[in-house]
Amino acid sequence: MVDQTARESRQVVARAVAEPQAKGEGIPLRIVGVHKTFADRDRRIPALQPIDLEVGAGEFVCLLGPSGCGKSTLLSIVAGLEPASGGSVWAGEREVRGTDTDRVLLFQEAALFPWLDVQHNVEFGLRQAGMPRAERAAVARRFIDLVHLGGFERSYVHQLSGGMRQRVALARALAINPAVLLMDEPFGALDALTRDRLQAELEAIWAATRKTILFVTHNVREAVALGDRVLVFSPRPGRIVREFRIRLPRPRRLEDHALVDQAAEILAVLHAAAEMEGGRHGR
Amino acid sequence: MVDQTARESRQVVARAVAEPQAKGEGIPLRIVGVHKTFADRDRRIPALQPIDLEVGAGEFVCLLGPSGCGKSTLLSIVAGLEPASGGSVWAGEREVRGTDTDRVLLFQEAALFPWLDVQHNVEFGLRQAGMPRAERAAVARRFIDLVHLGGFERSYVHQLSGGMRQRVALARALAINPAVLLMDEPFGALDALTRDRLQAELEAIWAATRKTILFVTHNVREAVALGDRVLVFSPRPGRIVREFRIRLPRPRRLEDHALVDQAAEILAVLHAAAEMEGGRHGR
Amino acid sequence: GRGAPAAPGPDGSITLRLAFFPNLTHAVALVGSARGTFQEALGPNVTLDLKTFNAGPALIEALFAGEIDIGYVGPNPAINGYVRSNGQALRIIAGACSGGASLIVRPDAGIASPADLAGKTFATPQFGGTQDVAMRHLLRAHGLKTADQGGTVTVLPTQNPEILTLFQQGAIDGAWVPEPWATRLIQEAGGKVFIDERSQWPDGSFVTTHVIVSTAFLNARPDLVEAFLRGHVATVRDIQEDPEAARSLVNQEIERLTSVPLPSQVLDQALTTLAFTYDPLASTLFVMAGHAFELGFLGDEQPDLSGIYDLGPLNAVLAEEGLDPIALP
Amino acid sequence: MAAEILRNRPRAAGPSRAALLPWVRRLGFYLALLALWEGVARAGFWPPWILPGPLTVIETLVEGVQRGTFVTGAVVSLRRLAIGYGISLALGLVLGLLIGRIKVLDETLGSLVLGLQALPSVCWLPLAILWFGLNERAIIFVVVLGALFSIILGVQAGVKNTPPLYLKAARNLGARGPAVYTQVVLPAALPAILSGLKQGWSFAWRSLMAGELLYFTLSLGNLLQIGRDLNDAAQVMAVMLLIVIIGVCIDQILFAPFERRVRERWGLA
Amino acid sequence: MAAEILRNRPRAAGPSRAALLPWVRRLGFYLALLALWEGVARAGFWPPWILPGPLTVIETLVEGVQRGTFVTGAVVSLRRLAIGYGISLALGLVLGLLIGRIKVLDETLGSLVLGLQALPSVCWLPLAILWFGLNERAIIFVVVLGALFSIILGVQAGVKNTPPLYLKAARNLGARGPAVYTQVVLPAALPAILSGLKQGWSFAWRSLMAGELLYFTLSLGNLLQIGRDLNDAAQVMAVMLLIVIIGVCIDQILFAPFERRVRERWGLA
Ligand SMILES: Nc1ncnc2c1ncn2[C@@H]1O[C@H](COP(=O)(O)OP(=O)(O)OP(=O)(O)O)[C@@H](O)[C@H]1O
Ligand SMILES: Nc1ncnc2c1ncn2[C@@H]1O[C@H](COP(=O)(O)OP(=O)(O)OP(=O)(O)O)[C@@H](O)[C@H]1O
Ligand SMILES: [Mg+2]
Ligand SMILES: [Mg+2]
Repeated sequence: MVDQTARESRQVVARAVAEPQAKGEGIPLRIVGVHKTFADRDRRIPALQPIDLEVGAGEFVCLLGPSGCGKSTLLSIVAGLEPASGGSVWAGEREVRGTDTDRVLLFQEAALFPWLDVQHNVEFGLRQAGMPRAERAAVARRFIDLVHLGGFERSYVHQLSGGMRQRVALARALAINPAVLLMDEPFGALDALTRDRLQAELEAIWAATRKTILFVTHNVREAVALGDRVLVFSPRPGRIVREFRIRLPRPRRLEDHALVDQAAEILAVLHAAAEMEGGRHGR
Repeated sequence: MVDQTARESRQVVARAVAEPQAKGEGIPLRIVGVHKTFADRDRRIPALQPIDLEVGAGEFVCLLGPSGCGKSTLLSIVAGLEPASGGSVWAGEREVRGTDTDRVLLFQEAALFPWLDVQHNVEFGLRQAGMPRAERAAVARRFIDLVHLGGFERSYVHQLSGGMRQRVALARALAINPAVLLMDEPFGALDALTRDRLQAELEAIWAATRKTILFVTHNVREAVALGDRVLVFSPRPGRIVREFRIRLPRPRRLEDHALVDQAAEILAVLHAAAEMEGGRHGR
Repeated sequence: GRGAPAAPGPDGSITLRLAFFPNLTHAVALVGSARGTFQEALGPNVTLDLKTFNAGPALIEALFAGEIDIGYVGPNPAINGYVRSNGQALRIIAGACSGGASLIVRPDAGIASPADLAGKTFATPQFGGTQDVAMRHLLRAHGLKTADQGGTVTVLPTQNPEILTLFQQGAIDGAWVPEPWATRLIQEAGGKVFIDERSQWPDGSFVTTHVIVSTAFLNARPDLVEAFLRGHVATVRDIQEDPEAARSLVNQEIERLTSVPLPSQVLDQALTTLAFTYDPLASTLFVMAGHAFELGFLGDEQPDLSGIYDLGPLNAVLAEEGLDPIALP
Repeated sequence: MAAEILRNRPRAAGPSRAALLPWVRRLGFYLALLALWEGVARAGFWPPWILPGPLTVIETLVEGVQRGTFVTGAVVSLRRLAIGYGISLALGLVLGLLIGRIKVLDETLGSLVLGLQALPSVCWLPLAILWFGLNERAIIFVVVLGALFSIILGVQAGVKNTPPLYLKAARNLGARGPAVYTQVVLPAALPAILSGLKQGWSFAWRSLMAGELLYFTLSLGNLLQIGRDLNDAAQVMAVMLLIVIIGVCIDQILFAPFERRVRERWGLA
Repeated sequence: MAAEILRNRPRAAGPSRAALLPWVRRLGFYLALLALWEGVARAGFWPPWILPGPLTVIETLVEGVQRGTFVTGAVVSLRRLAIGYGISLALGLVLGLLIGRIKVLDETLGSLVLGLQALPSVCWLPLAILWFGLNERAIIFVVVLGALFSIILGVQAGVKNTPPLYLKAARNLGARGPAVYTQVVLPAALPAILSGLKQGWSFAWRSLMAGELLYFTLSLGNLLQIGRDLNDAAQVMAVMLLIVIIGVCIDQILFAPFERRVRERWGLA
């Protein structure tokens, strides 16, 4: 059934990414000694220990880690939205000094604009890029269809369910077709079926455009199903404790035994890391 | 490992619910022909088809359904936060006409108060109930520890990660010890380990107090692991298409073959329902 | 053309900006402009631009800013304008009105003689204004002290409309006010005249309104100033000759400008206390300034007002008309 | 899926009963207020020349309207108000945005705003004459200075209170330069800004009443002043009534529907 | 876990360099403004009696302070302002909350607010005398009526713009009656309300200046009026300067830190 879904959706994708897209093709990411400590009036909260990471152009890397370990923080830093406390991030040839539409972050909390309806939320990035009105309306519609929200173009954010908001955010980020997608639990609020379908769409888009993708999830099997590599983080302050290269052939099926076993192994590492760190800090 | 975690956490729970708690024990829920249509200036969006549902006192019922099918809407109606377009809800002997602390909704979007720190967010409900300052501080601390957020009592909402916010909301709802817990994807933003632990805590609390729980989730195995019954909703406008009584013995293990099989069966129904409805509406 | 008189236009035309208030004591300005006497005197090349104001300080302000050439104004603002600008901004060139201020008391306040003023409360329209000074001078002359000096009499500078309300309410025992307020206190609040200010001055005349000119304009176009004064003197004489015609014209103008006419009984009564004259009554101005200074209103040094008058143009006009010239004291 | 979103909800022909109800309540309220006022006035605690009843006041108002003075005055005043408010709006939005977003401006200019806003409008009269002379522009200048700081304050506060998430999202999606202001900061702050605009509107009115005393022309400010000068309570109150009526109308016509629409979009209703 | 949240961040002894920088900028800005003013004044476009330079004005201010009149006047005025503003604050918060939350009140009372707020303060003078006579209370009444509607408007807007989710959450957690207002509506609207309070503060000042003309006592309003009556530009500007200085100080001492704290908590900074 999943396969069927995947096939179906690949057609939608084919339409969605049909135009020739010079940009949108992946670029390599290099993260060198990036660490982060939040400071307020009277305390310092270390969120990330120094992270070193190289992501190849067109690579799909999944991040796993306990709640509050700094995954979102890392994505924000790579997106150029949050300054690191130290270290540097390189996207392609250039050092990251701020945001750029070649790197787009899909926020954990949808972050839709409440003053715009679904259609205009999705169009927002296209409008910034200077795309003509008619064209961006068409592109937006394609991506709204892609996330199964046809018919809700005129709805405002407060009229959508949690999962629908997440899908609008997904459409908004995909529409601008960036070289690097930084996705923070993009499917967290979706039911299994929609999730499967959108995973398939994402894989198809990725296969077609070879984007570089950093993908945060709490679903270990999702990570294994999608990623070329899976990185496991320690509890806060996060650091990369293990790295798994997933060599399973694509398309992957969530029910595959090899995939389930791989997921189980990673889960064990995740648990072990958490226990260890928990112990270290006296829990 | 899960068992070990569950055992550990049961101790925390034992402390958390040690006080004699006259209230907090489950009451039955009766939902009779509840339906909902949202109307704005120029359209009507049917969100729920008439729902009939009886939930026994102390029963743990999980709701599964596609994104946007009306699960949150139903919970809101049961909580008394949103009026139904028709039908009635009965909690215990009384008809639901508004909110009451015997029914507490755990919102899909945390809904923490940004002007209060974690400690005071968790204390909020207790304060409304007139609990003395010292006592409520103690209760709040217990529940903050329960969700593994010790040390973050003085943090404000914007200083927390997505998963941490969800856990604060959980602590806040559990602290007031209601008879009915209406939980809307409470563990959606949590990593596997934390999720396992909190599932165990929740089961322990439920076992100790026999609360009535309505639990929305997109994780089919979670539903099977926790529920006495699992209800499957059709796509919007939602109706209950199938009902599964889960007779697996407790404590249940997510890796149990019986559980996995049961989950697979439910998933299939979920997919079938979605496909069918999708077809019906011309998708 | 700010800060300087308007320059002549290409066709040699020039604008004279004349300011006054739409009220009784400015009757000369109202009549002179309404009848066209001013325009006639100035000739066809001069456009007369009329500006109406509510209060003297605002008029002086506009004159300072170079927006006014000639204005009708009371003695206090004129003195202030002169002193503030170190004698540079303006000159008084003629008189316009005399009289028209009284101390009105409530009949039940038991005020029969100046000694009865002790322990009472009186209102005046403006702290340090003409009536305020007169009130305080009166008290001082009778050995009474105000509350702020440790005495028993309260002098309460308040705005005219409030004075009427307070008087009606019985919250004050009396008020030293100009016309038409004095008349309204009598007619609408049952007050009676305790002192008509005319009684305080020799000949019963004291300056209420006079004509000022901005020094810059006077220096630039003395001819126009003289021409204007020709119209002014003619208007004063018209009013003196036919007060009845002037009376209705004045009220008509007030109604035209403010949309509300004065009630005729107020008008009639008020006019009996006023006199219109081109004599600036210079000596009374100096006496007033002296009183104000004694009461501490004009600063630490006695201001030098010796140059405030320039009666050259007026006397030239009077000579033309065969009238007696006016000398400064 | 789209098919179910029914767009054929029957629209009542003409305003529905439910939509009329607020107006009925409002009318009742205003009538009750007038009755109360008439009652107090008739009770005779105060003589009628001090506290005229609403009938007298309305009569004066009607008379004034018939004679045309109130109409002319209102038209003149509203014209000045519209121009002055329009200018403050444009300036205030720009300055408010800049001060709200640029730290150095906030620390310097921004720190002055509350001080300047406290100055009564009469303070600006001398400057107005100096810079513009005795004319419309001077009065409008006073109106602008009366409302400007208030609008700046409102916009600035709205901008500062905007959740930073929206800005991050916008930057992330490629918004740069002026687009950030017009397409994100402004609409995000709009609900809050609207209240600042209403405050500015009131300041504009009050400043206009002061500014119109600069010199004498037929206008509401001068009608009010004449009423005061003549101690004509009925005229004063008639002008007050007119101002209140205009205020209520502007609120109902201009601000309220706009606010309602914004709130509906945001789901704040 | 808690152990890592280090609380021992070294606190600089005394204000740090970074904390001083805004003050340096501010000082520089004000000095530049004064220099500009002095430059314009000296350039001689206008005679000094209409546009005195800052040196003259400051001299007047210092003299006034030395003679004590400015100090006494400021104290008297600030006292009235504090009382009047305090009363409007209390009333405005309550009324604003109620109007913001209760539909019927909004439709009736609420619809009047913008109309009443537009009325200049002088309109209230007759009523003030009628009700209170010539005394402090009358002046304070004028201040209250000047600021009240503005505060109501601010609070009401803040309340209406509060995301309904917070209210739902509060009701859901058992908040009832006044607790909903004091513990949820008010704090949730606080960032927006603060800007309304600042607007109210300015209205209070301006109304005070009008109210103090009710009768003569030594006060800033009368010092300003005397300055105007005497065409003493230096005195007028000295009083204006004093008002601006007080305004800036109040903003920096009262409002700014409060706002900063609120924004910090909410993560708006
Ligand atoms: N603005 C902030 N101020 C202070 N601390 C912060 C701030 N933002 C994040 N943190 C802290 O940094 C840590 C990492 O947060 P982050 O959001 O990156 O976690 P995460 O890995 O994304 O967690 P989750 O899976 O729950 O989303 C958390 O412990 C949080 O408390
Ligand atoms: N305030 C509203 N106005 C209009 N439509 C609404 C409103 N709230 C919800 N809806 C619609 O009702 C439907 C059901 O929403 P609901 O939030 O109950 O879905 P859900 O089952 O919880 O979905 P999810 O799993 O994505 O959270 C959605 O299609 C949504 O568009
Ligand atoms: Mg996160
Ligand atoms: Mg939901």
